[in-house]
Formats: sequence, C-alpha cells, structure tokens
Amino acid sequence: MSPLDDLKTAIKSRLGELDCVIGWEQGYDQLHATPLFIRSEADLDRLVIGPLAVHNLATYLPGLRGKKVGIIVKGCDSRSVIQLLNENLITRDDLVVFGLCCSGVVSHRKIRAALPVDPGFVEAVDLSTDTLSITASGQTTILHMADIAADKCQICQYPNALIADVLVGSPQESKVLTTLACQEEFEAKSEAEKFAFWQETMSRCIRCYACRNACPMCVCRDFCISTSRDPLWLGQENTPGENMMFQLIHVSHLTGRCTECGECERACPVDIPLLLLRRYMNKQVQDVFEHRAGTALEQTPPLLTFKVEEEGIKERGW
Amino acid sequence: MRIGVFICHCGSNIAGTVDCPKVAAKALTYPDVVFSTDTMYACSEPGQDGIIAAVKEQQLDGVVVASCTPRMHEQTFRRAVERAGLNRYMFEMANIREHVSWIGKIMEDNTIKAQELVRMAVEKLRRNRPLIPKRFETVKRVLVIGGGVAGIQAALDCADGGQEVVLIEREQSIGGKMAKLDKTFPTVDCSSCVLGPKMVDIAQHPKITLYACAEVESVGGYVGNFHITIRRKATYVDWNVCNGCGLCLEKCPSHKHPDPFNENLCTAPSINIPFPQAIPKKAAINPQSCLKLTQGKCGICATVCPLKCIDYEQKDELVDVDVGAVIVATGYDLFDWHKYPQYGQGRYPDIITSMQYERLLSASGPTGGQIKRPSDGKEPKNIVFIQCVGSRDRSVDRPYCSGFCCMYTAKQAILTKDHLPDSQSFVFYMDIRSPGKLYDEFTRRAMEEYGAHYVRGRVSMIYPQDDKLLVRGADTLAGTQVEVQADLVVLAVGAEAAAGAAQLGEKLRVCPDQYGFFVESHPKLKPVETNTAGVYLAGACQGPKDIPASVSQGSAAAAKVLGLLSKKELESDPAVARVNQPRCVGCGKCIQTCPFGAIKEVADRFGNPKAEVIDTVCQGCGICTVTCPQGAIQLEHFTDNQILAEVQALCPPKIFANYE
Amino acid sequence: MAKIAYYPGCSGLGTSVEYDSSTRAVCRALQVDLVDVEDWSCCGSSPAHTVNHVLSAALSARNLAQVEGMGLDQVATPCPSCLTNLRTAAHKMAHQDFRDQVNALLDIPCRTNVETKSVLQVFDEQVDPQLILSKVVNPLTGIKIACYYGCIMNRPPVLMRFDDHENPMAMDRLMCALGAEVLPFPLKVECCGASYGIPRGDIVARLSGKLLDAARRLGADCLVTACPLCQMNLDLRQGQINRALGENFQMPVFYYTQLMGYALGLDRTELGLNKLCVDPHRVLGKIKQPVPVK
Amino acid sequence: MSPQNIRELRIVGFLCNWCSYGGADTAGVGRFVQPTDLRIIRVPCSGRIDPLFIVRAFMNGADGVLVSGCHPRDCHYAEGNFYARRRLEMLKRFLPITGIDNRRFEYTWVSASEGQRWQHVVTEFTRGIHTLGPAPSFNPVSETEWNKLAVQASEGQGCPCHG
Amino acid sequence: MQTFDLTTADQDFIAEVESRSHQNLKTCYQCGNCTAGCPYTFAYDYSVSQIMRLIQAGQKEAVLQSRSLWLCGSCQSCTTRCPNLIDVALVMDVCRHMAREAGYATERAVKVFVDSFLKSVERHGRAYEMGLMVAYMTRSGRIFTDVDLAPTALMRGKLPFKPHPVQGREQVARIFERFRQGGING
Repeated sequence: MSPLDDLKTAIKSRLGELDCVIGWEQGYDQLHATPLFIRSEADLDRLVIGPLAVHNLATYLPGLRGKKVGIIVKGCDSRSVIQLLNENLITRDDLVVFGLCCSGVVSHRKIRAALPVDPGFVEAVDLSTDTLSITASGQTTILHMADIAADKCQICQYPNALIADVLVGSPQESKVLTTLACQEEFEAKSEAEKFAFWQETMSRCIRCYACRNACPMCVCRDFCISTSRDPLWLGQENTPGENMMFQLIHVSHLTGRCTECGECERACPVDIPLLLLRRYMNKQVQDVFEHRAGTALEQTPPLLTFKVEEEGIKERGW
Repeated sequence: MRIGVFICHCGSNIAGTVDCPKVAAKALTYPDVVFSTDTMYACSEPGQDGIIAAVKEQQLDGVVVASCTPRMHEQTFRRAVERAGLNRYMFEMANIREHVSWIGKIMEDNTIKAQELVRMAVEKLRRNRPLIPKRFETVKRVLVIGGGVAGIQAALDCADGGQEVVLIEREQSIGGKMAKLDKTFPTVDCSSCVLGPKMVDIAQHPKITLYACAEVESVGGYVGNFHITIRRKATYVDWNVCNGCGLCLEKCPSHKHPDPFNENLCTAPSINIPFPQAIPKKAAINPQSCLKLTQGKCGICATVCPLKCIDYEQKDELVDVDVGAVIVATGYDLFDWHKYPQYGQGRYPDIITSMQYERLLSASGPTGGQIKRPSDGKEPKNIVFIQCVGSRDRSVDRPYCSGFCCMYTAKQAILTKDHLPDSQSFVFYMDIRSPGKLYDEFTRRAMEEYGAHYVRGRVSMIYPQDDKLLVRGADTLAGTQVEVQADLVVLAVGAEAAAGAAQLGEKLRVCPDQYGFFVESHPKLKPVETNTAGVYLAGACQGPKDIPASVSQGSAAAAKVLGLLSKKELESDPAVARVNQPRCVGCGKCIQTCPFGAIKEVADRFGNPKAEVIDTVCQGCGICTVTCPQGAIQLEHFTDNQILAEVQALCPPKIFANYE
Repeated sequence: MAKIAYYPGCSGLGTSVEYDSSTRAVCRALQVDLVDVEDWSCCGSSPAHTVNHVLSAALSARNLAQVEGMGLDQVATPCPSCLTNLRTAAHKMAHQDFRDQVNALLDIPCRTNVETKSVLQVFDEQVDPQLILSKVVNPLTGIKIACYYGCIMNRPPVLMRFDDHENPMAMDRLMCALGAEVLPFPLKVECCGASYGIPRGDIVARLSGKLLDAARRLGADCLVTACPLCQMNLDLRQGQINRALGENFQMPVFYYTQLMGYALGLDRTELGLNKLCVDPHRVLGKIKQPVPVK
Repeated sequence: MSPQNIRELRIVGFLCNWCSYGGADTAGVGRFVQPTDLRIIRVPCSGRIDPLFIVRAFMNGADGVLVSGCHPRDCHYAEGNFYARRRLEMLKRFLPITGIDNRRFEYTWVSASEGQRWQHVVTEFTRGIHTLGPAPSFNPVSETEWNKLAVQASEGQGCPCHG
Repeated sequence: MQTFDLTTADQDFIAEVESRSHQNLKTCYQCGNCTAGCPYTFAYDYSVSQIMRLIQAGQKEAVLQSRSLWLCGSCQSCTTRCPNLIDVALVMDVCRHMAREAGYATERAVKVFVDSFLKSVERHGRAYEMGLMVAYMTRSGRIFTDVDLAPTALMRGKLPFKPHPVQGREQVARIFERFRQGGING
C-alpha cells in the first residue's frame, strides 16, 4: 500500500470522532494544491500528498480551537503544531495528528522562474522521484526536483513529523547542509549594503499582510497591533520605513517561536525574502538559549522565562 | 484637551543654564497647550497656588511642570492638581534640572533639550486618562527583623503605638552588638543597664511576639498585606517549657566550643544561654558540638533537666504571619581584620579586636572585667589601639568611614586607664571623627585627662619581640617612624554589611548599595523608607551608625509604620495593568511571566479563556505588557501609546510626502 | 616535568657560586630539568631600574627573548632580584607602548610569552613533596632555623603572585619537610639593606643587624635565605655588622638549597658549605645522626 | 518638528524608574557633566521596555538608543530586568541583519547610587554614536531619492538566491 | 625651615610624576603607612609620606634634591601596604629618574655605584663584581671600601679576577647605545 492509502485508512478510522481533518487536494490545476477540509469519507477521495502539497496547515489550528480536528503534517509543519501546543494556543486532546515522512516540497517561485514563460494554466503534471514534468500550452518542460525544491527542504533537519498519532511513509534522513549559501552571502554583506537592500525591498511591499495571515504563529488575527489604533504602533503610510517596521514587529513577535516553515515568504506576492530575517533571528535564539522552536513538547519559549545567571549572555563592560 | 505648562526656574538651579521663558514660549506652540508660563519655584506655596489658579482660570484639564526629577516632587504636584479639581494622573513632569541644567554647560543646548523634554511630557499627557485608586484594608501587624537596639526600639514604639509586633532575631537572644558592650560613649554609662530594661520590655509587652533563633524564609504580598514565612531554627529545647534555670549548662560535659557571645575569647557549653540577661532566657543546643547530636552519646542535659524540655529530635519549624509593614533592623558585621596580613592574621594572640576588648572590659565577660591579655593572662601595661582597621581603606574594598570607631576607641582608652591606672594607651588614628553632641569633648578628655597618647598615622606592621609586640607605625605630624613595645594591641575594626543582608534584600526587594548596606528611598527626605512601599529601615543595616543614631532611626521607622497603619484603608496605585478583554486570546503568557501572581485566567461569557488583573496585587512593572503580542494587556499610565507618543515626540518621523 | 630554562644571574658566577651550584645539584636530585639560558646577560639588577625603566626592562627582555629563542615558556632563577627584574619587564611590556619602546632597544624583539619563576616557586608548585620526603637521607633534626625570604621574593603581590606577601611559607614548608625545627621568624620580608652594602655600609649594618638580632632572640641556630644579596649582607658582612653595632653575632647564613642538598645527602663540594663566611659546622654538628634503618 | 541642534545627535534613553533614572538623578545632583544629546524616557521597569520601542525610535531616525535598568538581582519588581536582559540581548544581536549598526544600541545596568557610572555610560555611549555619525534614514528624504528607489524596486532586486 | 608658597605649586611637576608613574597621587591621604613600614626611614631626610606630600604640593626642588630618593631600596613595603593602592616605590623610582635627569645626586656614592655597575654591564654584558669594585673605588675616591672583606671573599673564590665572557655582549652594549641615542623617559 502507498503512504497515501495508509493515510486514507488511518483517517477513515478516526474521522467519526472528528469535526474535520485538514489535508490537501488538487487546486485550480494539477500543479497547484489547495487545502482540503475532510468532513466525510467522500471528501477523502480528493486527498493528495507529495511535493506539491506545500501549505503548512497548522495555520488553521488556532482558528479551530474548541473543535476536534485532525491534521496532516509534514516534518516542518509538525514543529508549528508543537509550538502552538507549547504556547497553550491549541489543545492536545482536541487534536489528532497524521504525520508524514516528507521528502521535500517544491517552490512555485522556482518553478515559475525555471519555465520559459509563465504557464498560466497547467494542463498536465507528471511526478517522478527526481523530476517534475509540466505541460502547459501544449509544451512540456521537465524540471529536476533538486532545482525546484523549496529552500527549507535543502537544509531540512526534521523531515519526519515530530508529533504524530499516526505516522505514515518511510522515515527520511535529515539533510547534511544546515545553512543556505544565500543566507550566508547576505549576512556577510556590510551593514550599509543590508540597509540599502531592505530599503529597496520594503519599497516593494504593498502591506497586504499575506505574510502575517499565512504564518502559523500569528495568532492575534483581528487584533494584530500592526492594524490597531490602541495600541497604535504603525502608521498607514506606505513607506519603506513603515513597511520595515511592520516586518520587524512580525519578527520581534516570532523571537524564539518561529518554526521556519516559510509560509510568510511563500505567501508574499512581491517576492520579499522574509526568511532572511527569520533564519538570522532563529540562529541568535539558538546561539543564546540553545532553543529551536517546536522541536520538543513542554519547551518554554525563551522570552517567557529567564535564568538568574545567563550562560549565553555576556554582559558588556563599560 | 487644554494643557497648561509651567517651567520652573528653581531659583538659579535651572534658570542658570536654561532659558526658561524661551522654553515656556515654545511650549505654547505644542498641540493642546493653551497656557504656558515660567515660575520661580513651582513647588513653593505661591508656585503651587499659581498652578491651581491657572487650572481654574484657563479651564485646564492637564498640567505639565518642568522642574526637578519626578522622584522628588511628582507627589507634591499631583496633590496640587488634585486640589485644583483635576485627577492626579492628568499631570506630567519634565525633568529639566537633574537631567538638563545640572549636567549640561551650554545654555543653548540645554534650552533645546528642555523644550524637547517638555514636548515629550505634553505628548504623553495628551494620552493620559484619569485613574482612580482602589482601596484596600491593611493587616494591623508589624514585622521587625533584627533584635539589636534599633529593632528593639522600633518594636517597642510600634507596640506602644497600639500595633501588634512580631520581632524576629537570628541569634538566641536579642540585644545585638550593644549587649556585648561594657560601657557606652560619651557618657560611659553601663551598656547593659541601658539596654537590659528595654529587652525585658520586649519579653513582657503584651503586643510583642518574639521569635529568637529565627529568620525570614520568604516574603510575599505587598504594602499592607505582606505574607511572611519565618523559619524557627531547631534549638532542641522546648522553649514553651524551659525556664532558663541553667542546670543543663552546668552539667554539659562538652564545653570546648568557642563562645561567640564572648567573641571566641573563651569556650561555652554545648547547651547554653549566651549571657545572664539573655531575652528570651532559654537554653539552646549547639548542634555542631553537642555530643548527643554529633555522636549519639551523652544525653546528660535531658537527664538533668527538671522540666524535661530537651528534645533532640526537634526540627526547624515554619511559621506564617501576615503583616502590614516590615522594619528591617539587621545591623552590621565587624570587618574581618585577617584581611590585613601585616597584623599577623591571628598568629599573635595579643592582637585582638575592639569587640573582644569590650568583653575583656565587661564584668560579665570571660575575665570578670579584669584586663588580662589572652596569651599569658598578664595585665598589659602598654596598650596600642589602631583605628581605621577596615575603614577608609581602598585596598581592602572598604573606602568608607565606619563613623563610630573613633568614639569607642576613646572610650576604651578611658576605661583602660580606669581599670589599669599604671597603663599607657597609644592610639594610632588618621583623623578624629567626633561630630556628635559632647563627642569631641569626650575624645579630648581621653587625651587630656586620661593621658592617652594619640599618634597620627597608620601602623604598618606588628611583630612579636620577646614577650612584647613591636608595633611600627608613623607619626606623620612629627614626620617620622615610631615604634611601641606593646603588651596588647586592640584593632578598632570597622563596620560592614551584615552577612545575609543580600539574600534578605532580595526577598524584600530592598536594594543594597555598593557596599551591601540597604539603600534608603531618599538620603535626606526619606531616610528610613525604602523603594518598596511598606518596608522600612532602622539602624546600621542602612550604613554604620552608633547607638543614639540607631535608636533614633528605630523610632523614626516606627513612626512611619504607625502612620501607615493608622489609616483604615490604603489606596493602591492605579497605574496597574489592565486587560482589553476582546483583544485577549487567552494564551496565558502574561500569567506565566507576572512575578507577583497578579493575573488570573477567567472565562468570558462564551467560555473563552481571558486574562484578568487583580488590581491590588499588581505592582505595575509592565512585564506583561511587553509579553502580550496583541497589546491586549496595557500598563496604565505607561501604555504602549503613551510611550510611543514620547518616542515620536523625541524622534519625529521624517517623512517626505510623496503623495499630494 | 617539562624543561625549564635556568637563569643563574651574575652573582652566581661570583659572590654566590655556592647558591648556583647547590641549586643545580638539588634540581638534578629532584628531577627538575634545567637548561641554561643561552648566552644570558645581566638583567639590570637593582641599579638599572633606578635609572630608567625602559633600559632596565630591555636588559631583562634580552634574556626573555633568548628563552623564547630556545622554544621554552618558563624560566627559573634562584635570585629574587633577577626574578623581580624579569617579571617587571614582562609585566610592563604587556602595554603596547612600553613594549615598543623596549623592543626598539633590542636586536631581537621580545614577545613576552615567557613566565619567570623563582626556583623556590618551582620546588613549591611543581615538585611532589612526597618525592622530596622520599629522598631525605640526613634529616635536619635538631637544628632551629629562621627562614628569611627577603623583601622582593613575594612583593608586590600583584607582580609576584607567589605565596603570602607578609608571611611567606614556601621555604618554611621545605625546611620542615627536611626535618628542621622552623621558627616563626617575624621579619621574613623585611629589607636587609639591599645593594647599599658598598655605598652605604651603615644602612646595611643597621638593617641586617636587626634581622640577625630577631633571629637570635627567637633562639635560631642559623638563618636560611633565598637571595644572594641578602646572604652576602648577612654572612660576608656579619663582621662589619658586629663592628658597627658592637655586637657579636655568630649566625651561619645558609642558602636553602645548601640545606636541602645536605638533607638529600648530595655531594658536599657542590653544596659549597666551605664558601660560607660564618663557619656553619658548629650548627651542622647539632644535627642528630639518623638512626640506621634496618 | 521640534528644533534640533546640529551639534547633537538624536539619542533616546529608556530608564527604569527605580535604579537607572535615580542614577541619572544622582549624577545630576553630583553635577557630573554629561553630553546633552541624550533624552530620557522614564519607564517603571526595564521589563516594561518593548524592544519594538527601540526599533520604532530607530525607524523614526534615532541615531542611538540606550537602555538601562537595575543590576541583575536588584530589580524593584524582582524579575523585570531578567526578562529585559533576554529581550534586549536578542534585539542587540538581531539588528545587524536589518542593516542597523548594533553599536547604536546598548543596554546596561546602573543603580540609583551609581551617579558616576551613569556619567561614564552616557559619555562613552554618546561618544560612540558621534563616531558612527548620523544614522541613515530608512525613508527617502527627497523626491529624487524616492524616484530612484521606485525605479530600483520595479526592477526587483530580490533575494540574492531568488534572483 | 622653609616656607612653601602653595600658590606657586609646580603643576607640571605633579602632572609629570603622575603620568610617568601612572599613579593618581591625589588619592594619598597621608596616613603615613609607607613611612611606618619603610626600613630606610632612619636614613632619610624626608620620610616617604613627606615625599608624597611634597609632590602633592608641587615642591619640585625639595623633592628632587631629597637624599631619600637615592636611599630607597625598592623593598616594596610601601607599595604592598598602601591603603590607596598607590605604587609608592614606583613613585620614588620615577622621582629618582627625574632627579638624575635634572642633574641632582644628593647621595653621590649611590649614584657612582649605580653608574659603575651599569658601566660594568655595558662593557662585559654581565656584572663583573671585581671590576665593579675597582671602578667604584676609583670613581668615588673611597678606596678603602670593603677592603676588609676582600681576603675572605677572594679566599672563598667569590671574586673571580676575570670577567665571564658573554658572546652577546655587543647586543647588550647596543641596548645602552640605543638608549642614549633615544633619550627615552620611562
């Protein structure tokens, strides 16, 4: 039996006790998946998994608080689930986790860049282990998975769901690489270069808040301080400064909480590389507190606690 | 909103380096400011009257005063605006004295800085709202920590004032350092005759509960409602029964342990009452030396005790007590002179501390009041006193003056002559500090009538020569080196912060200064208050003090406590955290981080979890406000919007308008 | 133990030959591996620093550079005056400005990564006391000793970082281990008059006389020193002192290494006991002969 | 806009009421002369200081931000500075990726009795900021710059690896 | 006794002593501990604490002419016991340097001894005691210095007649040469 069949069997056996199970189905064409809310066995037929099922479905969980929900998670998504549990934002008893052993997902941005023209509507997709062939406007292009894998998958340390009531598929190994070349390259730039980069990049931002809405850890929803009057943190001018301020509010609120699922960057319509900020912040958290969000249950986020003597913080002398 | 701004000259303190009229004129251009003026002394009666008049005439609903630090006069002005009919929180202060006029030299820069600080205060005030304090009842009981003379005085004054008092003392008896002294300066009256009756009063006062051998285990709560846990250390004697007959002391076969009450000049039995006038007069077993407790044999005291009150199985006991106020009177320790290797580090028995010398002088001491040197029991002839041992000395990290050593050394020189008319005292000193009433006359008497030879200089080394101690010092007035063949050397050791003060301070949230003494709220105006409401200081725990000063402070602290508890109810500071419930997602992060347990989880009417602040418990630190990502819990008077307004006032956004 | 560079100091070739030879003998016996500093020169001794600190440091630093050239990082000297100079040079050269000034005077620059110790400190810190005990063949039982360290072996403490600066005990411990009765000498670090023997003999007579007096009052049979200059003042000049003070001291003044060598049963010629001016044999005669062990 | 002296740079201080604000008062009472650039915002506790206040100040053109609280263990609210230390350390470490020189931000501890230490901190920090000079403005300050930025942005520079 | 005019205190002198010794002399509060411990006090004209006071008062001439500077044995008891952590022996050293630079030598014998010693080191690379004694006696004119000790010392082989060769003595000589050229204050 394929992992998909295993998964369907497992969901079928639990569906009766659940309000719904969140998974993926094919979207408007074969290349794009979209979230699926499984309420009946009939819905189950539409379930898909695999490299095209890119969404981190944990984003839906805080909104479904109070309901009994099942969720299908990849390794990276499972970290978000753990982090939400650790922050008391969802309830373990109301949750059934169907974990996947994931071999990576695609980056639609990379696919788009690799195709000669924007395909618009994709007519057919053929997936193999190493390749993805896309047919659009009668023309077929074969892409290598290595070229179009999402950044996060290239350095994935947690391919298998870290929390699961049911785990399907055969466990995958974590990647050898732990840092991305582009990240290192950017961090090595001078402060002036980085400043200019963000100034320019933020002038593209249209403040659509897609990054926020896609983020599984952004649980404030309608009460985000970026769009409130009391407190009034952010002006409405669409200037690079205010846009950057918004991003810094987002990163600040993710300190020690971000699970690096990359949904923010995936959702950005103007291709702002938001993960540059998050990966850097996560590295600092790791260095100082030896903390990686969502990798273990019962972890306290580092900013919600303290030590009288901080080994990781060197007091600067004056 | 109608705001009035008052720029204080503070005489020339501010006006000397700040153009006050210019600052006042500028303030009129700020939003909502309808009235602005400069004034000579804003805090004076005419100054306050001026503010009140302006509020009424101009129908102001907020006031900014730019003057000194709010730590000085914020309360003064809040009361003034309240008299004018405004809520006291509709007031802001700009600190243009300590933070401007006193630290900057250039008038132009200072003036601009003052203008910006006023602007900041105006922007903050525009976002203030009236706050109403909650009222709460207080526990009519006082905890006094430390049973030295300061604590005794504080406890008696509080009890006489009608409040219940719990007095706790770490040692077996109250009395502190004073109980060990022979005589006191400048009257040379008997220390135990002065202190003894007060100690008895403590034991007999119906309103005082005394716990000796006890320490503070933990502190919770806040002014008016502290929850204290006291650890009563095991004494292995049932003090409810023991009547202090002393039979056990006589029969105890293990009496080789140094006697701390006698400064280790002699030994004491393992079950002991430290001194005849001890309060409480109860025996206690030293678990380090008792044969029964260390080796499991003996048990003689249990056999001889007529009241059968020995209990080798006794354990520490925790006692909970609720009090409305706390007086800290934990005193001081004597400097450990072994830090001076040139004084022999204990190799020479005839070099002793001034406190050991007190015990030699005392009729109840180990020599029955005869001055005999420890090495051979001979009466000394030449006695050298060395002052400033552990005082005014950077090399041992004690740069401060201990204040009382000059006086007690003069007293000891006088007593020496009284005891041994043929003796000669030499006093090495750097400066004589005797500013108290009749103090300088006293030191003069030591020199003039009692013939003490005062030598201005330090002593560099002491070493034995035959059966004498060769003391080599300097006489800087003669400009030369001097030597004395001494029979006994007395080191006038200085005072240092008591061991354990730091830990107690942490529990009570009272800060230590750089030397470990507790910091008072204001060095002049609030000498016995601390920064923690309801906690007061008395005696040498705040800094070295002699007996009269310690007693005065004990009374002063008691007066403060009586004032506090005379009110039926106290008002809580309304600048506490407040939850905007719709915004709250019920994650509980604020509950997790609050150091005071002031936030609880409640359910809204749909059953969703929400945070709620307990007003009287909240101390107003604002940790929760920063913790909450959606800004749902805001610290009143320091809300995000108020602080952001201050930031914006200081850093006005530089936006080039790219839109029409 | 790692090799340690050995800096004998100029007096080791002259007035304190017996200190040098007995030190070498004892080190050999205790397996302390000394290698002479190649082509060492004068450290500047007490006069140089009274003229100029850079000059003084340069004279010392040349020797530190020699040690560095040998690939060693530790140098030991028996002489406290050399010790002070070498340590002071390294200490001051920790400051870049000063180091540059000193190196400007030198052919080979000094990197100051050599630690200078006294031989006494090496014995105290790097030799197993059990080893010493195991090698004692003539315990010094029966003689009363006053140990005199001299004023600069331990002072100032921030620079020397060895032993107590008012009441050092390293030598006391050694002598005790060798079986001698060590008296609590109160003037262990009091100055003997240093190098003023030549220009101001009166000063040395007074200061060294005081030391001899203190030792005599304690009932000491002899003084034990660790410093060539002190030993010379107390021993060679003892006659001068007697004349100046109208005294009659007859106090032998040993180098501690001589007594160590004696107790360890080393070759008497290397110990140079015959080089002492005040005849030590009366005191050595007091030592109880060890009972032969079966 | 309030007047700004060109000799001065814009330095914002956030000080806790109990220790550091008192320390600054003590420095004033002692007449310890300090550079005048710094303007102090009083907060009850360093635990009240949201790192985003500091970010806000920088985005609004502050050239330097200095935070000071009670020494660890001396917090009037027992734990505020412990939380603050974690938050502020993370900000200090994070700033470089945003292109803001993190030498423009410091946090330290000054007690109410440490007037001289406060003088030292202010003097040193202000000198450091003057060495760095005025901070660059995130928003373009002229129409020309706006236009330049708009052109660059439309060409889409993006992430180094995203092309 | 002299009267010092305090208003004309030589501030440059105070500053120079402070900067060359890296000590803050204002912290001296004249407790006299240095004088108390100094073994040489009996031989001094001004006691150590008086020297410190004279420096504080900017009395350059009195300090530089003091014989005490030349008699200090650098035994470190003042430095070790100063309650204000002043390196007093270093201050004495610095004053001695300044006195030498200013051409004072109020204890001529000491200066001649020092000069003879350094001359000997410069020539031989090491201190050569016999040569040093001869040089000292010649220069000081005190030809009977320690002649009583010579037989004892010679008999015991403690005063070799020949200097010990140092290969690098040119290196040592160059140290002195560069020092004289450089005119270093240190």
